[in-house]
Amino acid sequence: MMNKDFAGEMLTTMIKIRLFEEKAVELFAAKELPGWLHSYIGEEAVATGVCLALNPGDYISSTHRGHGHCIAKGVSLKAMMAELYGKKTGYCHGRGGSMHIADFSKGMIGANGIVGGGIPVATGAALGSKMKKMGKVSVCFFGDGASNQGAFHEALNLAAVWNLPAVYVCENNLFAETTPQSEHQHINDIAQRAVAYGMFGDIADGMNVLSVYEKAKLAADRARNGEGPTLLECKTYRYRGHWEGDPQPYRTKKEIEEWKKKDPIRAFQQYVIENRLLTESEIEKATHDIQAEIDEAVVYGRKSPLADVQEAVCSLFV
Amino acid sequence: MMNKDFAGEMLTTMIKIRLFEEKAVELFAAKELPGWLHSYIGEEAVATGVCLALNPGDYISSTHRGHGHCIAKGVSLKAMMAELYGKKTGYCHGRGGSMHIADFSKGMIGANGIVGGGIPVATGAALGSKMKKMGKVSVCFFGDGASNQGAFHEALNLAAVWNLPAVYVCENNLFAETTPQSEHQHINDIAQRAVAYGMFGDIADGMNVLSVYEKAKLAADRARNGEGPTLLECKTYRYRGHWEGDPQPYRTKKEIEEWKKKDPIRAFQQYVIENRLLTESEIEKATHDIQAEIDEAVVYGRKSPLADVQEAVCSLFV
Amino acid sequence: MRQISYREALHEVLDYELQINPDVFLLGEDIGPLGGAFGVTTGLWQKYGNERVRNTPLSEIAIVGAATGAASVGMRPVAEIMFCDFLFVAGDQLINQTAKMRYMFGDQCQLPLVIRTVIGAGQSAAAQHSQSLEGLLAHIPGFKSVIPSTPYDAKGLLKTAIEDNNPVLFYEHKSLYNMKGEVPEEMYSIPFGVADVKRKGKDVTVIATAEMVHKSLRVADRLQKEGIDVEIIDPRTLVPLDMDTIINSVKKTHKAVVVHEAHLSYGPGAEIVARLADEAFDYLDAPLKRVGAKDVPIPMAPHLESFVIPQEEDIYKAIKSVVD
Amino acid sequence: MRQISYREALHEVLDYELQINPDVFLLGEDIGPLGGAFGVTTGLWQKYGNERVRNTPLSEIAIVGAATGAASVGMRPVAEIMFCDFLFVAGDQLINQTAKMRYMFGDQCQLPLVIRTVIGAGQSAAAQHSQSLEGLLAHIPGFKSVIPSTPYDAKGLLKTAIEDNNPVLFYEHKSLYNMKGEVPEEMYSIPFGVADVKRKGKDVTVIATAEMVHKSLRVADRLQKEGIDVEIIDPRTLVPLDMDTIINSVKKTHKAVVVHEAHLSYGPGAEIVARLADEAFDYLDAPLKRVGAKDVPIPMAPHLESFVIPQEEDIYKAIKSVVD
Ligand SMILES: Cc1ncc(C[n+]2csc(CCOP(=O)(O)OP(=O)(O)O)c2C)c(N)n1
Ligand SMILES: Cc1ncc(C[n+]2csc(CCOP(=O)(O)OP(=O)(O)O)c2C)c(N)n1
Ligand SMILES: [Mg+2]
Ligand SMILES: [Mg+2]
Repeated sequence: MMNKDFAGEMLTTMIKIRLFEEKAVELFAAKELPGWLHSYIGEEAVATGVCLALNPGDYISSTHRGHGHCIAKGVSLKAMMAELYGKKTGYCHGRGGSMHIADFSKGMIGANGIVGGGIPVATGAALGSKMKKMGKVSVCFFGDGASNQGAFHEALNLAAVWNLPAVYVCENNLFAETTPQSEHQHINDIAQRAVAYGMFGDIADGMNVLSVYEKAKLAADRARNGEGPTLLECKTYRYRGHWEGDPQPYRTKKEIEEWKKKDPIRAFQQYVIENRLLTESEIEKATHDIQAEIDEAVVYGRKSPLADVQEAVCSLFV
Repeated sequence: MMNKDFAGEMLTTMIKIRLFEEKAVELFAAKELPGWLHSYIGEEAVATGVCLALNPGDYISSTHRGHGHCIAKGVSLKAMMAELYGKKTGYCHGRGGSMHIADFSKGMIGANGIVGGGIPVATGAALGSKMKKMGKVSVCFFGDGASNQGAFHEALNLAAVWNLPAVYVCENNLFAETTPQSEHQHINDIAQRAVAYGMFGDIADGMNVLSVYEKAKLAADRARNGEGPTLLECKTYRYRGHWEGDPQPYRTKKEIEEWKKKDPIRAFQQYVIENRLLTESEIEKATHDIQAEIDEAVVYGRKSPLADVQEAVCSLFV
Repeated sequence: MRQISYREALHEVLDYELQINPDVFLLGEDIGPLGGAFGVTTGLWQKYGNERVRNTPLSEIAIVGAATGAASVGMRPVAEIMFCDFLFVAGDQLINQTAKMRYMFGDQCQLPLVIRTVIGAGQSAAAQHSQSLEGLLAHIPGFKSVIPSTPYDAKGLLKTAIEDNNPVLFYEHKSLYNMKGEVPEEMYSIPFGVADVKRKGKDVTVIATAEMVHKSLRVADRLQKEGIDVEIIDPRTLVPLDMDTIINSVKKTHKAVVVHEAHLSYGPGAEIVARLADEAFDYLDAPLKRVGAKDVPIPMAPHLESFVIPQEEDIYKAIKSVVD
Repeated sequence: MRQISYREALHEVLDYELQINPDVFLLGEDIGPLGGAFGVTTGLWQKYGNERVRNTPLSEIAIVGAATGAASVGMRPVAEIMFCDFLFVAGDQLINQTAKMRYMFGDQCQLPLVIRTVIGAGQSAAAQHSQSLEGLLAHIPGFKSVIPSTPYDAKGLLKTAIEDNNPVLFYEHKSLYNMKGEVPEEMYSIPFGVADVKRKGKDVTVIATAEMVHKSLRVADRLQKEGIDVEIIDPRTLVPLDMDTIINSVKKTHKAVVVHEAHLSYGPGAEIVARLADEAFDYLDAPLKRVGAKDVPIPMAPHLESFVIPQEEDIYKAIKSVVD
């Protein structure tokens, strides 16, 4: 499975997410970006491993922490950045912002400000795909906290009993906002919840892009072959606060540093070098290109015009 | 555990439920009772086995199919029947009817017209009991269909992580209205859902009152001792339609007849006679007394006055 | 013209749409072999099978979510929520997903979905099965809200609802299912936002919805004998709301009474009155009156239920109070 | 008198009640170590511990259900729903359980519970975190609804809410948390159903809630310079609603404008206007006006958000339109 191109795509996708997020954090701190920001830094292997296991037309739905999913699904950095700036050229013409990016042309059917809210909707997309015989898989990203929502339960039950081509990717980063997993559920492995639906459950190391890819590929193949949905838990960690500005009274610096040792990008970089898939200078070049693309996206976002207010109040219905 | 008195209580409770329900069905068919009716006939062992495992002050919450739970918890047949008639002397002064009987003085904190709706509320009663150190267990009855509601999921998760003194009794009668279990969930044993919450799960034969009692006692003891909640599935069957008037296109007469062979009352009656706990004539006498009590309740319901309309619109708030 | 029931009128549209449009499908609890709690889908599962007429688990969140997601990728689902009382089991899906998805994502998708549900009291079904909650989601931008009162309207409005590319909430009154009326055999669409004058009159305008249209019509007959000529307008859709027809009527009658079965306070009638009090102020000769359910949960006992739900006498009194 | 913020005013009441009443406890998402998304419970978890200040799982249904059940057996929970936008995740619990339990079961229990939640836009938080949904549940009999606009009111009303034996919805506006005002050190209760005249005036009555009270006050200052004397009334509770104070004002001014941040159509303001159009009809000299958010989901971009949410200019124009 692992060849040079594919390894390169994996690595650059993760780097792209990391650098995009670092830039977003910086712009947000400089008060250039309105609204709120939930950084995906630390969790890059999950979005990357999953999305690279998909076909271009497959659907994904995302969360408040959604930039990584979008980028891994190949959406335009420019239109994303413009959306963060609230501009007309953004994906949602400035109506959505960071928590509500969507690119239907890429199968990215929407991030979500409601925790767990996207799970039933993604399930509906899987149903649509099945009924229209589109052969598309629908992947739904959500967190450990979201797995305690009623919407999670009803959607997974439906997907299982209707045998829908869906993959439920739980990004277990051990916290729901400030609440540690041990305080919000009496289990360790969320994948076990699959049992409740007669669904296939699996666990990936969310700090290891190859582990995520492998499990996601299995799940997507199962879904595509009519073998039913999967609940795939990816164990991961977010490095920054829940939102930019989070005082983080709920964990120690030490805990964060421990997790950083497992950094998914550093680990995979080492792997590709050791396995002679890429050279350091190739990686440097790629990183440089990504940085340039991001900088360009920032300029685009900054310079883009604002959406027209009249238009914004006149387009409620088609 | 089994002595004469207790066996008698078990049997008479089941008979009381059966006869009450048969009378209610008859009155409903004669258009004496307003509203709707969901008969509990066939499932008597569940309510009986569970409620007899409880202390008098313990809480129960119930469903649209709630008469059996009420009777097993020892509420007044008169006030129940008066409520079915919609009278002032009914438990809810005629406001609730069949689907909304409650008797807080007996710990019966309410039947419910919303499937699954009572589960979080019963969980709250368990929380109240724990916080007030009342030593009371809170039992929540609900069906197989209800186990697909988001409310089920959120409540059980909360109970598990907060270690609440709750017992969740799932009456799996194989149908949610007209939908067979196999079409509404991809599992056979709902008790397996306990895994999703790190909760204790158990299964009882819902046609066998001793099996139910034993498992319920275990669960109630665990709850009372601070060992946490239990999801107890009782496999059972309803003999009549989902509601009185149900054309039942979803099952065969033969299937019903098969289940009737396992009738919980007949089976237990045989057991007590074989074990010389009760004689046939004692049972006959008890049955006779119950019938008299029910007939008295009917007269009471019939003769009771209607609630005052002005009062009914003036008591929204305390 | 042939007479069919409100139930049959709805059924005809569902049958037709399932036949002509492979993207249309139905989903809901017990809509399969049973044909739904009120029989609207009777026979459709037998005719179109499991895939097109989908019995769902007892999961309103999943029903609304599945319909929304499927619509967003090109299907045209028609979901049934057995009683409007259960809509808010899926409250978040409706308010934060279905209503907002298209707009919030910058018009990237269409959302052609219909949610049929049942309103109304009258069956002693008590507090959790008797509500008229059509006013709540009318406040949430992103839904069209339809509330037919006759078999004819039911058919034409449901046709339009299924053709619409936006989420439509379709409220059917349980007491109307057996009501018969003239309905053409052929298919026709009734545009949204066009009120219907159910009775012409010159003395007072009554704006009524669902079953209250019929109660009001009977009251109007009674009042006619007293020499009071009542005009009755059925808005048919709450969103969009045809204020023009209502205001034109009030320009003539100078008096208005709004009647609905929803609870009075903060109910949908308040919006109609508020718009009249603004846009037709200069034409008003009398206080604007509302008739709605009393502000308590609907009780089960028939005499209590009737007392809480608007009766002809309540409508009569309200009209009399403005014409006297 | 000392000045403290709206946030601190609320915090004082929670602290006090936790101290004096062992039945009072708090539950909600992230109300523990963090002190809640808006810091209202800061320090209380540290002071009262895990049992009395309960961080919940991310489960609004469970939060509302647990609060309801605990209240029904004698506790006095104060639940926090982080944003009012999430209320309808627990929509069924609220509408069919909490609101109905006491009445439907024939007054067998009391239900002393408070649900605190957050309304309002202004932070570019987009469609799912910026709504003002206080109108929806005001339509459901069984809730009292409180919507304080000042630190003083926040304290007195929250005290009353916790003392009440019925379910109370308590809507806090996110833009007001940092607002300072005079607040007595001692505890006091402000009765529900008593509106407050925030500004005396004789030319026009403005009925406003939450942040709109402050925007209206600024507009009134501006209009004063133009010789227009605005009276501003804050109902403070939507249920019960103090129409007497509002009507008395309108008897004097003969004109009224209702202002809220909730969406205009089918919003809470319609009820106030509808009651005026009935009960104060004879005193009215001008159309009744409403100002509310435009009927689209709240957009994220600041300029779009401001355009959708009522601004001082909108209030100014509405008032001018009735006084000119
Ligand atoms: C229904 C709902 N409840 C609460 C919130 C507030 N909230 C936003 S993110 C979050 C925590 C989410 O935790 P998790 O699902 O684990 O995702 P993570 O942030 O860790 O990626 C909370 C409580 C929300 N947005 N929606
Ligand atoms: C939230 C909700 N959805 C749907 C219904 C309609 N309904 C009433 S009972 C029922 C089936 C319940 O099935 P189950 O939980 O298995 O209980 P059973 O009737 O078999 O005892 C349904 C769908 C309801 N009352 N509430
Ligand atoms: Mg998390
Ligand atoms: Mg069942």
